[in-house]
Amino acid sequence: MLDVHQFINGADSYEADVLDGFARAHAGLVRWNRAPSYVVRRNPAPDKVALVSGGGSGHEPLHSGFVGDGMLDAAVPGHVFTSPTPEQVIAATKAVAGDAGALLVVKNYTGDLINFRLAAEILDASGVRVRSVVVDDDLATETDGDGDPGRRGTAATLVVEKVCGAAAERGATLDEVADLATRVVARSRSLAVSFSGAQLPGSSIRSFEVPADEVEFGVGIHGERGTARHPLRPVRELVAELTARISGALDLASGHRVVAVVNGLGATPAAELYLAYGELAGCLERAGVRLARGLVGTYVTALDMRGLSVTLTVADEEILALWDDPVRTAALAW
Amino acid sequence: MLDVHQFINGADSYEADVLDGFARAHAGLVRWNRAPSYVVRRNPAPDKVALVSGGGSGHEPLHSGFVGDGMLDAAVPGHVFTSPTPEQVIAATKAVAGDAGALLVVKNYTGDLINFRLAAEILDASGVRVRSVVVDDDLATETDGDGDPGRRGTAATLVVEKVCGAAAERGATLDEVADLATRVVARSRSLAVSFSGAQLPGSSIRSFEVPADEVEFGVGIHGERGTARHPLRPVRELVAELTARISGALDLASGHRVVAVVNGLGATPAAELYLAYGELAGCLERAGVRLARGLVGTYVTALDMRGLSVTLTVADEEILALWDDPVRTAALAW
Amino acid sequence: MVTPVLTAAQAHDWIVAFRDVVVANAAELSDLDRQSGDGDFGTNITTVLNAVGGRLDPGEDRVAGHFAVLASGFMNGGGTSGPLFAIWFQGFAEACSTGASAAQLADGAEAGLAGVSRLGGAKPGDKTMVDAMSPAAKALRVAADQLAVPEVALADAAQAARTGATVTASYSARRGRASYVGAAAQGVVDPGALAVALFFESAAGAVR
Amino acid sequence: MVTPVLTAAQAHDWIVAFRDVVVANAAELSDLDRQSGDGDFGTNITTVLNAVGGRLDPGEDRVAGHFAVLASGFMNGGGTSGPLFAIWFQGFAEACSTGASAAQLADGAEAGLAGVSRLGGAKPGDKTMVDAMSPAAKALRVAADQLAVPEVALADAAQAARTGATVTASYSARRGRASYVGAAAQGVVDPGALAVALFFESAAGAVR
Ligand SMILES: Nc1ncnc2c1ncn2[C@@H]1O[C@H](COP(=O)(O)OP(=O)(O)O)[C@@H](O)[C@H]1O
Ligand SMILES: Nc1ncnc2c1ncn2[C@@H]1O[C@H](COP(=O)(O)OP(=O)(O)O)[C@@H](O)[C@H]1O
Ligand SMILES: [Mg+2]
Ligand SMILES: [Mg+2]
Ligand SMILES: [Mg+2]
Ligand SMILES: [Mg+2]
Repeated sequence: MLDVHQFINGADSYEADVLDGFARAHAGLVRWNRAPSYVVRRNPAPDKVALVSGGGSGHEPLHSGFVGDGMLDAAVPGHVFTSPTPEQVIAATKAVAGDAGALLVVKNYTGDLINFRLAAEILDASGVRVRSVVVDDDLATETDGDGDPGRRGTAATLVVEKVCGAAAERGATLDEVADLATRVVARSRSLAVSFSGAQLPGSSIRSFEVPADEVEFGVGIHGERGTARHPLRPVRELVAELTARISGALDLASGHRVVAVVNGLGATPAAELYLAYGELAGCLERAGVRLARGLVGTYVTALDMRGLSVTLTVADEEILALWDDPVRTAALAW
Repeated sequence: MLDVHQFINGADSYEADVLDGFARAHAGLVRWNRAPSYVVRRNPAPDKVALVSGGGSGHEPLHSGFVGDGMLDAAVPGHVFTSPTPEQVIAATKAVAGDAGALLVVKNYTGDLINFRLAAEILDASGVRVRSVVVDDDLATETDGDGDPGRRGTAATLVVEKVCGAAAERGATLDEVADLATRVVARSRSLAVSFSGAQLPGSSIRSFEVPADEVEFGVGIHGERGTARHPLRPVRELVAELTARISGALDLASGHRVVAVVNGLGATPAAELYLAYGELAGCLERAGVRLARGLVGTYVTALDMRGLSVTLTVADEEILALWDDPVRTAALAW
Repeated sequence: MVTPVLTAAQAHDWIVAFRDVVVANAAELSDLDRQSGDGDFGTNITTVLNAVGGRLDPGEDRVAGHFAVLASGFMNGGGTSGPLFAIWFQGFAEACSTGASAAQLADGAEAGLAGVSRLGGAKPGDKTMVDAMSPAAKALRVAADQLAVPEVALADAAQAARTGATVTASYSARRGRASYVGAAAQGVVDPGALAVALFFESAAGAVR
Repeated sequence: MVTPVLTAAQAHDWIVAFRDVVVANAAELSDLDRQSGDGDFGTNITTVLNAVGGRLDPGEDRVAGHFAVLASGFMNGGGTSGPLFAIWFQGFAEACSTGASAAQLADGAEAGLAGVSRLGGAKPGDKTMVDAMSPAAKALRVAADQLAVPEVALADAAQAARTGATVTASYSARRGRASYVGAAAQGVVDPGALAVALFFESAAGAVR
């Protein structure tokens, strides 16, 4: 008997079923290679630096939704919340990388680090020029400890992929794109809150539940619990706290310009994201920070978590110009 | 004490808070008039037929998210699930309609019919040329009865607005656009299923709950219950049933071409929508129906319902060409 | 013989009493709407009546003036019930003058009902506000024909409206959104009809 | 004196027994991961071992061959545990030959542990698989130095791994995703460490 409220055929075929539908829906933009599994843009751009990213599934539209003109050349989806294998990363990268080489955009998670590192070593040994950048924007897991895993990689990945995708499209070299990525990472911080955990495909258990008068603070994108549980407050106060903490971490000051992303974690209605964005805009305005560009939507998710994240990137002319460059992908287009 | 898991400040300011955030996020595209409340495109196009739509809030991104080049000129949001007033419709239409007149796109709900009709009468009397089209695609409420309210207007609204927006942009006359709208409506049918009802802003009650081993069949976009409750099945079978019923209603036959929309009702992850789209594509393929264009995403919602709808429109050359025309709005861009 | 009439001051108090009873019953009205529709009726009507309450002028010396405020308030209410109640109260505003006799109230109720029927298309038995408006109009007409004073005419109307509203529970809806949920609305009183009953019942304290 | 060695057939049965006990405990392994991570460990490792089970060749006459199949299976497992187990079993594959003496098993466990540490960066006490791998490697070395037969050496390793895994419950995690949930993972055994214990325990039936 089926007893899980999900539109799926079953856990076993889940990732393949999703990718099959995705590839059919965007046949003009992408091509899905079934085994090893990866998604590449339909119109290859072999002369520029290739951008390759990936990670566990369950974060849709990240990363496959960002494959296309002006952003990623290939996305490598693992199983849900599970890093893809070196074999997948290698095959995807070889499919898109030309002489200009490839940048691997990796979110800071042990599994992703390990699998992408193994892939990079093998690619390198087989003559494909690769550099890797590790995105680590999530303030919730920032610690002082030395050997600690550090900040997780979350929604800033989208900013890195958009900006670096544009730079690659403009003809930047691998080192230039990699350095730019490093710069965007260094200037980006995120923080997320949620009213619920995530429910894996086919599972009737949610990773955690939150009482109706509380909110989980500092959650990640794998259904992990947050770092604290706070009393529920109006979104005005909630966003003010998120903004204050991110601003502090970025040393934001009056006159700075930022790119802001208010991102839904999977089951949050767009209306509430816009509402939160309005509050964020107010907070920044009061602090004299210029909200140069804003993006609101459901982009970097944790299956069906009813939460949201706020990401700020301190911008400069170059980053803003690259942000504005045309992009044509399934999830982002302008 | 706050005890509702929503990112809001409270029910009273909800609609205004959402629209404020929306207008800030898309300041380059739209302008929000606070009172009477309506959204218009930033760059007016006074020479063409104006497209105006509206209805209760809670269906975001519909309609405000479709204001922009190639789609709507104005959107008129009422309170949640509540038709806007004639005053709002009149003010919005006057703000965008020039000599070419305006088409009012109305979803088939008693409140919308009444308020838009009153507005149309007054606009007409004050010299603004208007025609109205009523979208009624939802098969779930189809009956034989004569005085019955008939099929509700749901996700086909998006198809009507896209296609007619393109026609208006190309310079079609008011009568041409209105006739086209009527034609698209006649060729479009939808059906929706859900795992949950909707929760109004600030309310801790959900309009209905569904046991974990069942699915609500034939739901609308106001949190209403469906027409039946079915045992939960794999999405393959669920989509097959939706497709069969819609195909029957449209007399779909081998060789026909369709535009398909798989639409989330507010809290359904994109991955599951793609998965459903893959199944839909398979069903149509087996029936020899050509899936000429597909759209997958969360476009016409019922707050945070975890459901989805399938819409099919029987297409011809003209409809496909207009569908492909450029569009630049908050929620749809290509 | 002087026809006894409802005064502007009484109409004012009546409308205020109506507002108060609706505010007190807002949750129940929404709950009924949740079972048969989308759950916003209590909020919709409360918002309108609170705004109307703030705009009623105690110095207004015409019954028609008070009803006009009510009508324009509902016209800005949106939803299904907003414009329908607006048209209905517009009927009263046009039928009444400085005061309102039972005959004028009957005229108003009939004109309002005609407007609601034309605009909304519902017939008695469709499980809408019409199911309370229609018997109330008839009761007012009978009372007016018997030369009843407004107080008595309105009491008769209240009784008729209440019965009409109560009976809606036994209808399965065909009109409006309740029709979409079909059997689920069975046994549920239509909130619009209930509001009509509350309106006439509110006269009892104010009009004597 | 002939050094007693583990045969290829025994290694085959050991790996099959490992697969079976993991499959039987998949739900618990996922549940532990749900409390300290993302809840997929049971699925991840089961998928790999089921695939490995299908690819093991009963005719394979080298212990090293069986371990190589295990390693390459895990390399295609993804996640954090996939490549780490792959590197670990690769250590065994390289240290063993046609057979495997206790010394070869100790060599493999040490080389594997070194690879896991280099690639994953975890130290003992970080609440990872390392907390079971490290004491198991030590126990194998001690046993090998005492010229123990594989059966005994593996029993010692199983005991050491089990203790190491059990103790992880008392650690708050610093490495891996468990570190993100901090105190919430307190009291929860690390599933990766538990899998290492199950691996050595599976030898008991197969190696004698
Ligand atoms: N066609 C109609 N004619 C008359 N009254 C109607 C009609 N449809 C609905 N109603 C009334 O409107 C009430 C619901 O109003 P409201 O909740 O404000 O509207 P909505 O259905 O737009 O949310 C119902 O209780 C019913 O009395
Ligand atoms: N840095 C690390 N070094 C060694 N083992 C680790 C490390 N991080 C995590 N692990 C192990 O991996 C296990 C989780 O594996 P798995 O669930 O497959 O990975 P993921 O965390 O990617 O979902 C943990 O139980 C732990 O034993
Ligand atoms: Mg995982
Ligand atoms: Mg409503
Ligand atoms: Mg209602
Ligand atoms: Mg895991």
